[in-house]
Amino acid sequence: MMVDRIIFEDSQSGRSNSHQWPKQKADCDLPPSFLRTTPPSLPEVSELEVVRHYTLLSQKNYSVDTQFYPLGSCTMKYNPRACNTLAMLPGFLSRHPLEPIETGQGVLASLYELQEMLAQVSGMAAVSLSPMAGAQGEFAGVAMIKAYHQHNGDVERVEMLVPDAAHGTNPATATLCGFRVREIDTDKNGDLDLASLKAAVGPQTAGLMLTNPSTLGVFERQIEKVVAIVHAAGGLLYYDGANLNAITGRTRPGDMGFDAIHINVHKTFATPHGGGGPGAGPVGVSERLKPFLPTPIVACDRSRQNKKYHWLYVNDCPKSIGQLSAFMGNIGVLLRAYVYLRMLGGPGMRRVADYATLNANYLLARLSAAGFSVAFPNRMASHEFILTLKPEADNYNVTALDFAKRLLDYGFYAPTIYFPMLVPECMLIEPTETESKGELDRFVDAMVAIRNEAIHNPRMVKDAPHNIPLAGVGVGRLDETQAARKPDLIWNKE
Amino acid sequence: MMVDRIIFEDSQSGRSNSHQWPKQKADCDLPPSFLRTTPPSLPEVSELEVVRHYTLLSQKNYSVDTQFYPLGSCTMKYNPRACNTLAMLPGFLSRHPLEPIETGQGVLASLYELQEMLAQVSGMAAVSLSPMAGAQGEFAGVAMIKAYHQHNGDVERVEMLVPDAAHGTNPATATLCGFRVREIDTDKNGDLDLASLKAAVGPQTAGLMLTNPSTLGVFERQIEKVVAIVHAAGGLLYYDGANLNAITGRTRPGDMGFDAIHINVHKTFATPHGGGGPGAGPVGVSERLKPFLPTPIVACDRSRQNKKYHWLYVNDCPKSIGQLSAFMGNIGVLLRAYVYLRMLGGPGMRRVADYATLNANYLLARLSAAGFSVAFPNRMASHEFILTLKPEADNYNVTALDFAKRLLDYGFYAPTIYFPMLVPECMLIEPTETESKGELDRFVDAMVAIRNEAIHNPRMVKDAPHNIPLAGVGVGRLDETQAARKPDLIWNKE
Amino acid sequence: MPFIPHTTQDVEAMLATIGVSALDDLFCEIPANLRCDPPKLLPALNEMEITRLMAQRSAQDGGMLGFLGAGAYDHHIPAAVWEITTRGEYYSAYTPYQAEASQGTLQVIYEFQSMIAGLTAMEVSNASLYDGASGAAEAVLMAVRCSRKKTACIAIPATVNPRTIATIRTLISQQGIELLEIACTAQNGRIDPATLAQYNAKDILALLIPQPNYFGLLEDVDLLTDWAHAQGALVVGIVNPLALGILKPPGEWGSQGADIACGEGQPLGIPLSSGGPYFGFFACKKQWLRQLPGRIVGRTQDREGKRGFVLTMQAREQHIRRSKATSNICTNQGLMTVAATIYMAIMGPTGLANVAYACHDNSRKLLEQLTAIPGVERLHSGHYFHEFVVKLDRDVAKVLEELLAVGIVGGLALADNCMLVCVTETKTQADLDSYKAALADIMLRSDS
Amino acid sequence: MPFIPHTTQDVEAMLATIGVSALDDLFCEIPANLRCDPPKLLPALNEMEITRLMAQRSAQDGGMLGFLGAGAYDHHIPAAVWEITTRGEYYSAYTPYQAEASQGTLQVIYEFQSMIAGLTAMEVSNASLYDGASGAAEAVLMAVRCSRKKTACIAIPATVNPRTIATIRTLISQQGIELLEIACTAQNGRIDPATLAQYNAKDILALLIPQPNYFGLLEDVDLLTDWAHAQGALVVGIVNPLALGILKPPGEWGSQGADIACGEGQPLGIPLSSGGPYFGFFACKKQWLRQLPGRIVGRTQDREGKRGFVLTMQAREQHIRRSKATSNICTNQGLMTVAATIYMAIMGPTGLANVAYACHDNSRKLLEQLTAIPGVERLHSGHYFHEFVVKLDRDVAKVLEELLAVGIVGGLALADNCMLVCVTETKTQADLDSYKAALADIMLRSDS
Ligand SMILES: Cc1ncc(COP(=O)(O)O)c(C=O)c1O
Ligand SMILES: Cc1ncc(COP(=O)(O)O)c(C=O)c1O
Repeated sequence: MMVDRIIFEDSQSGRSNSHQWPKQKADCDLPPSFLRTTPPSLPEVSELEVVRHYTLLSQKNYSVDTQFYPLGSCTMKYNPRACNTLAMLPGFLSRHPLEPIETGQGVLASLYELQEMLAQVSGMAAVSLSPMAGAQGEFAGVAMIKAYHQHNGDVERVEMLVPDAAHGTNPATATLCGFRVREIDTDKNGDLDLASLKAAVGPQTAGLMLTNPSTLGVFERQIEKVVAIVHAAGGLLYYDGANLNAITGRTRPGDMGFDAIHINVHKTFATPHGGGGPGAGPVGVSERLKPFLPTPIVACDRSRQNKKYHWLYVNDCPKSIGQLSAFMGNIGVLLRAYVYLRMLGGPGMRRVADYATLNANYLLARLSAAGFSVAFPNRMASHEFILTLKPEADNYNVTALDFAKRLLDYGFYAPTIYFPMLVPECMLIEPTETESKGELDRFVDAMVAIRNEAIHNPRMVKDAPHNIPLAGVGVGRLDETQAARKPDLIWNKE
Repeated sequence: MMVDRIIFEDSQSGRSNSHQWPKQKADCDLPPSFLRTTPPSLPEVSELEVVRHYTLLSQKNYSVDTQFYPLGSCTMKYNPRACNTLAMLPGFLSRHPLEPIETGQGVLASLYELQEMLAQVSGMAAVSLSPMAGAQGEFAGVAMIKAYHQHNGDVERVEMLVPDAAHGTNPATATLCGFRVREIDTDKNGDLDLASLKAAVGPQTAGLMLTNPSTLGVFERQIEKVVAIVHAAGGLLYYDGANLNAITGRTRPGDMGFDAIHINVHKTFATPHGGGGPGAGPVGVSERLKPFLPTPIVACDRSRQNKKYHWLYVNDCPKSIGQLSAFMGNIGVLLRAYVYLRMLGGPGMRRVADYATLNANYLLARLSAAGFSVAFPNRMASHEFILTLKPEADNYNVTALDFAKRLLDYGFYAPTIYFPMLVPECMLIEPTETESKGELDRFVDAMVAIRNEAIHNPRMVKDAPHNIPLAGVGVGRLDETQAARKPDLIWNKE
Repeated sequence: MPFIPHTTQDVEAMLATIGVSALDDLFCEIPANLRCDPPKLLPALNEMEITRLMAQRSAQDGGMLGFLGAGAYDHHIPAAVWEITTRGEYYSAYTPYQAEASQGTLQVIYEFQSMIAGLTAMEVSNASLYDGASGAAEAVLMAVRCSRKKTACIAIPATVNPRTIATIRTLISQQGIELLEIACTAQNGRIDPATLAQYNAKDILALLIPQPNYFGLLEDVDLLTDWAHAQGALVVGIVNPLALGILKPPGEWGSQGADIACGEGQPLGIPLSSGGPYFGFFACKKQWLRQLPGRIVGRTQDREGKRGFVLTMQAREQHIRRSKATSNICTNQGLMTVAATIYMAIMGPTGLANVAYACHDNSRKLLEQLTAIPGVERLHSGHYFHEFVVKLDRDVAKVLEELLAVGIVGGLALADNCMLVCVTETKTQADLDSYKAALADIMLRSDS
Repeated sequence: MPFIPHTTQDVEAMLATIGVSALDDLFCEIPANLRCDPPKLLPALNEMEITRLMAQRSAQDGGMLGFLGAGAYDHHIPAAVWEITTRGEYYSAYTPYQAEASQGTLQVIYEFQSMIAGLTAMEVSNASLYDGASGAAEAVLMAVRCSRKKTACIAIPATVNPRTIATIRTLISQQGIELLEIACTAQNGRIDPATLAQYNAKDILALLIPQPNYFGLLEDVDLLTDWAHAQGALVVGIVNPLALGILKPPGEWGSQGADIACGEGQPLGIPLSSGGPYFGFFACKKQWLRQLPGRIVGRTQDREGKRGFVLTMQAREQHIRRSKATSNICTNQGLMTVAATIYMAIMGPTGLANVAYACHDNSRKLLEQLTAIPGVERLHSGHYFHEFVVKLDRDVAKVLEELLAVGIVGGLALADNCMLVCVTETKTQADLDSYKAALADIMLRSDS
């Protein structure tokens, strides 16, 4: 009876929100050759229709603000509302990026302090905030490693080592930086296979990209050996900071011996994911990579009475790998991270790791006790852990995907599935520190209930979702194959 | 499987959002006799739990921002988002009501201009913004009428005339002001019964409360005669401005001869209803009632170079009926109305009435053509109109209430039902000017579909709602009788 | 067109369906001589223009270091409160008449009622009244309805906020209810129990008790409550809800507790906003339930037994009972109660107590600092919450003006060169120091 | 605890379930010598304190009358845009991997893609890249993937924003792609078609065409496009999306249209924010679909045939294709595209055109006013959109400093005492007059 419309379907020629338009009737002196002959295909809808449409659409999302969202590797924690409110204060929003520093001392002070605090938390010598997400942070880090080798005339180092369990951005970044990717195996306990590593390193090794705890949800216990092996071979170590939420205030990548690190502030530092972005991916480096940091960087002139903050650009950092965006990255996101970090302080940073780890291990213990198979049963979980639903798949023909879809019916977003691909029918579960024991218990109940369904009423699970408790017209399981085979990517009047 | 919890059910002793608390550990010197011995029963929940709970709850409302809301008499039009954003600017929010006028020239200027503009739109000599809703505006108006008579020594005027179709606040207000209420009949075309009026007026008549167009959705055609009769009897005329949306820029209560009027800014001037309030109910008066206006009122000192705005308090207006609240009413709401009015201007005011009336008459014509019975078929609708579903009730045993509940399933809020009580099985429908023809057409389709259901599958209608497209656990028709018989008004641990 | 979605074609099609030829025709029933031109208002601005204008006006306003209280209080409001409260689904909904499509608002109000009941230790609460002052007037009218007494004599202490008294006067004066002032000396600042006996003869119907009172002082609520009840009078507590984080709640005053508790809800997460919108909260003993003014939400169930919420006890209200309703109120302050509910949920019992303690603590510190200045002394003795009165040895209005010149709103001028000063948890030690320094400077510079 | 819901009892019960006795035990696998103390950071602030700090810092910043452009533009943003965009359901959701519970974000992106396609007259679009500059770098990399040429020579006019060029350099330099600068004289400010022939020999793989270019001037896009296609090169249009309200869209340039269109999305409803977050939009001809970087949303259906949306063509992306992906991008600028979609929906085709006209109109007015001042003259001739370059007869840095002192950010200093000035629809005639008056005053006072 009801249809959720596409905004273009509400469009009607000649409708106008003229109160949003400039008043002037401008005559245009531009020759027709520069001008478009037909107006762009945009919808013509009233402001109310816009508000209603996009408000209703928002209600068709699960989100941290509305549901438990245990998406492994993504650290879907609470995004404090104050961070949003304060980052959107008018003085911050209205300033043009090229304005003189005199009109930006407020924002610059905040960014400078953020740089310093992130260096502290990660144990690195210096930080640049400019990368706009984790993957761009990776790019910056790997490009710095390349620049370092080149600077040393070490041009034969053309290979980047990446564990097989690594996040896809790691190998993709290595390629983007012109490296050949070489995969390193994982052993059966989830640690890096040292034999495989030793076999791989050599004079061609530029470095190793690693996240620790790894994407398998366990801490790399031999990290010191790993670092020693790569360093001995002349390679550098890159730390993928996506999993920092597991260790803040407990251990530091810098102390482990990493040379470069990116930090996903949209994970550990509670900035929102926004349905896909924006995030920010500050990079931290050890002393030897400092000259190569991407610009701009905030500096503080302490010589004066009052501190004065200013930018360092490429001219100030001649060895820099350069700038990564037109201006200075995702400042509004960084401001949110700054507010968050200021509210937590040092002890708060440790609490993050402590309670994230507590929640993960508790959930693991309960699910394991409930009979689910744990990928690395002999390991302490980090901030996340992996179940394998292979027994369920084998016995009841109900897959991790089916479980995931059915969880949606129960009002939970699904954990990450089929990543890392190493573990069959895997579910990577990350509760984060901001969820309560009560919520975790309800999740366990749902998992148990679904397994019971899988046994007694498998269609219920295989055909899920049935009735996601969201507003509007609910959809059942969507056909992704058709979407890819016959791409319908933009609206066309039918 | 899912339950929507009450916030207290998530509470757990010892949980804290300490980042929201002052840091100081205060020792308290107050003697125990002044202090509470047990902490107040408030929930102990995390900030995320609060955000999630109240975000989810919000999704369980229909609202103008999400649904067509044709609630008669309530003028559920689009509340422009700019009004909210601008009324919540920090300078406005942070100012204490008792601060000197020097720190409030911005807000005072806006309120002064609003007073002037509302006087213009209504055709009254002066306006006070202080009443906090329509009913309090009524109180102010009726109290002024009483004060006027008393001032004239006319103390025998103890009766207030109110049409039988009037909104409940009218007779309730008359009582609150110490008047006896006398009802006046409506004739079969929806006009006031002049015979009944003539029979009722006399030396005991303090005045008549009227809304025009009336709550029956039609314009009182004999308004001039009505005014003349009451005035001739020595009574004054009060205009209930709840229906002003029908006539702005087309005709003015002041020109009709009314002595006092309230204006529901939360109707005609697009301020939000907030799920029940706050609104604001400015009162306008003719010259003779001016001295009695409630305080405070904004005045402008034009003698200086720059205009300077200040408050007039009771001391400045010795005949005033006094103040209606501790400070100055719902200023934040009035600021929203100001922004709205400034965006419309005079021509925009007329457009409001024009398109509100167009929408109502169009919807009336379509529903009538579709076979629904119109209460006053020979009349032009104002901004609203009445259907009677008596034929449907008689023929299919499906009531206006059933239709209303079933409309919810179709994604529409229901029109006002059973008011005015004059018309059996009535539905008072007010589309407002901000809805599109497409939305009205869809509403007609739904009404027709429901009547078909009433014919072929009456249970579907009588048992509605079945599946309101809202988030979370949907409820079916709620038992209001039980609620009133065994009141459960506050949460108790079970 | 601003906020109107109609295209020219729409208008033509719609007029044709109606069977008229022009918009003008829709107004044919309005007598010709009453028709008017569009009003001449200030010129219409587009959103860009009004945004700029309001930004300028807002920048003009506020921004002071403020020590004003007197019924409205500056508290920290968590960002989450208004980010959620202004969501369209709360903001743009109506009074929840269609319960099934309004469970959001209804459940929030149910929770609000529960929290207010918890805070005041009363049995039932309504869904809000306009503000604290008009709510107190409703309490008076309700007391009259509840009492079996024939008189209509309401005792109101001189320590009640004068703005509340003025509002009560306006709202009840139409009905011949008498307000009997319970005097107190300026020196004392609180009701002196010793003076109560003189009112025994007055056949008082209800006694209003402010806690804290207008001067910030704590009344002896137990004694006053018991005295009133001994007279057969009802007790109406007018309380600061934030102070109830630590103060004895009205439901526990004396041996039986107050009958009605009401007050200004603004301290619970509502911005100062030059005076509104705020909200009045209102609670009472269950026995008076049917005399409550305003809306009430109750819990019930649907046919399948699922829990749900509805407006209830509507037979008290104007839309049903009309001229016999308990009040004429219709629109209340709904959205403010959403904010207050979120505020209370975030703060919790301990948070609220901490805020109250901090307010009290800060005001003690400031009082000590200010009275260390020659020419400044405290007027009263006795315990206070977060407001106090100091007396200056010179023109208080002039001193306040000079403070304003350095960005400080020092307090509210009272008679006899006194001023009422309030300190909340928002003030830091540095703020207190600035105030002290500025005042000391002024007192030093100017003649007494 | 801040943002942690655990009570002491919870912790005990949970540790017991896990089978350890203390939180410390959870970190037993970390080698002892690597464990650290909590970092020493600035002291923790509560929300009240950080709110005050950030309010102060915000009050310090911005607030100028600004005439800066150069890649970021000050436009009116309807209030509805950010009130809706920051709703928790958009704000706090992840990339919509579970499509059925993410239809909100997915449908918005589908509509976004449709609008970008409409604006650029291209056939497909993605779900955003980080910003305009990094998006241009992705366009270069994509062109290399699309082209059958063996060379990797990309022609980039000197009229492209130098910040874009620098970013492209950073991002592509790792792969040995050569950037060939198409020169232009300072005088000219646009690519001179007459000079193109000299590049015929270079076997160019792609030509980047900025419209408007860095100096605000309009390039002869038809001729450039046709020339590039004649060389067998691909054409990448780098366009201002707001200007496309009136300017010829890349899809219609020359006889075949550009192959890829990209640009900075900020003008579409994104606040200036000192530089970010913004977003890069990206569109291309359908034939290159499989080489697109970034996420793409497609329409599909569920088993009952109900319409729905999913992430699609994921075989291009890093999480599937890993080292062979079209890009390493994962997190993009999703929320910014929500804002841009709402912005475009509110403005509509006519609104966007009106904004573009007003920008152009205002810049013409200001240029006229400024060049009436002795010592100020326009550097270029030729048509421009909403930016232009003026040359001063004295030190431009000093002049800009003096303008700043009166609250005006006059423009961006370029070489040779030139400055790049931008005017958008946000400036009133009074603003233009203030600028003119201030500049005239400075030029009069100071020596050339
Ligand atoms: C382990 C890991 N590494 C890298 C990334 C990439 O970060 P981003 O999405 O911010 O580019 C992610 C994000 O999903 C991740 O989980
Ligand atoms: C006709 C009429 N009169 C008066 C009122 C009372 O106005 P308020 O709710 O603002 O007190 C209303 C509101 O519902 C109404 O519709």
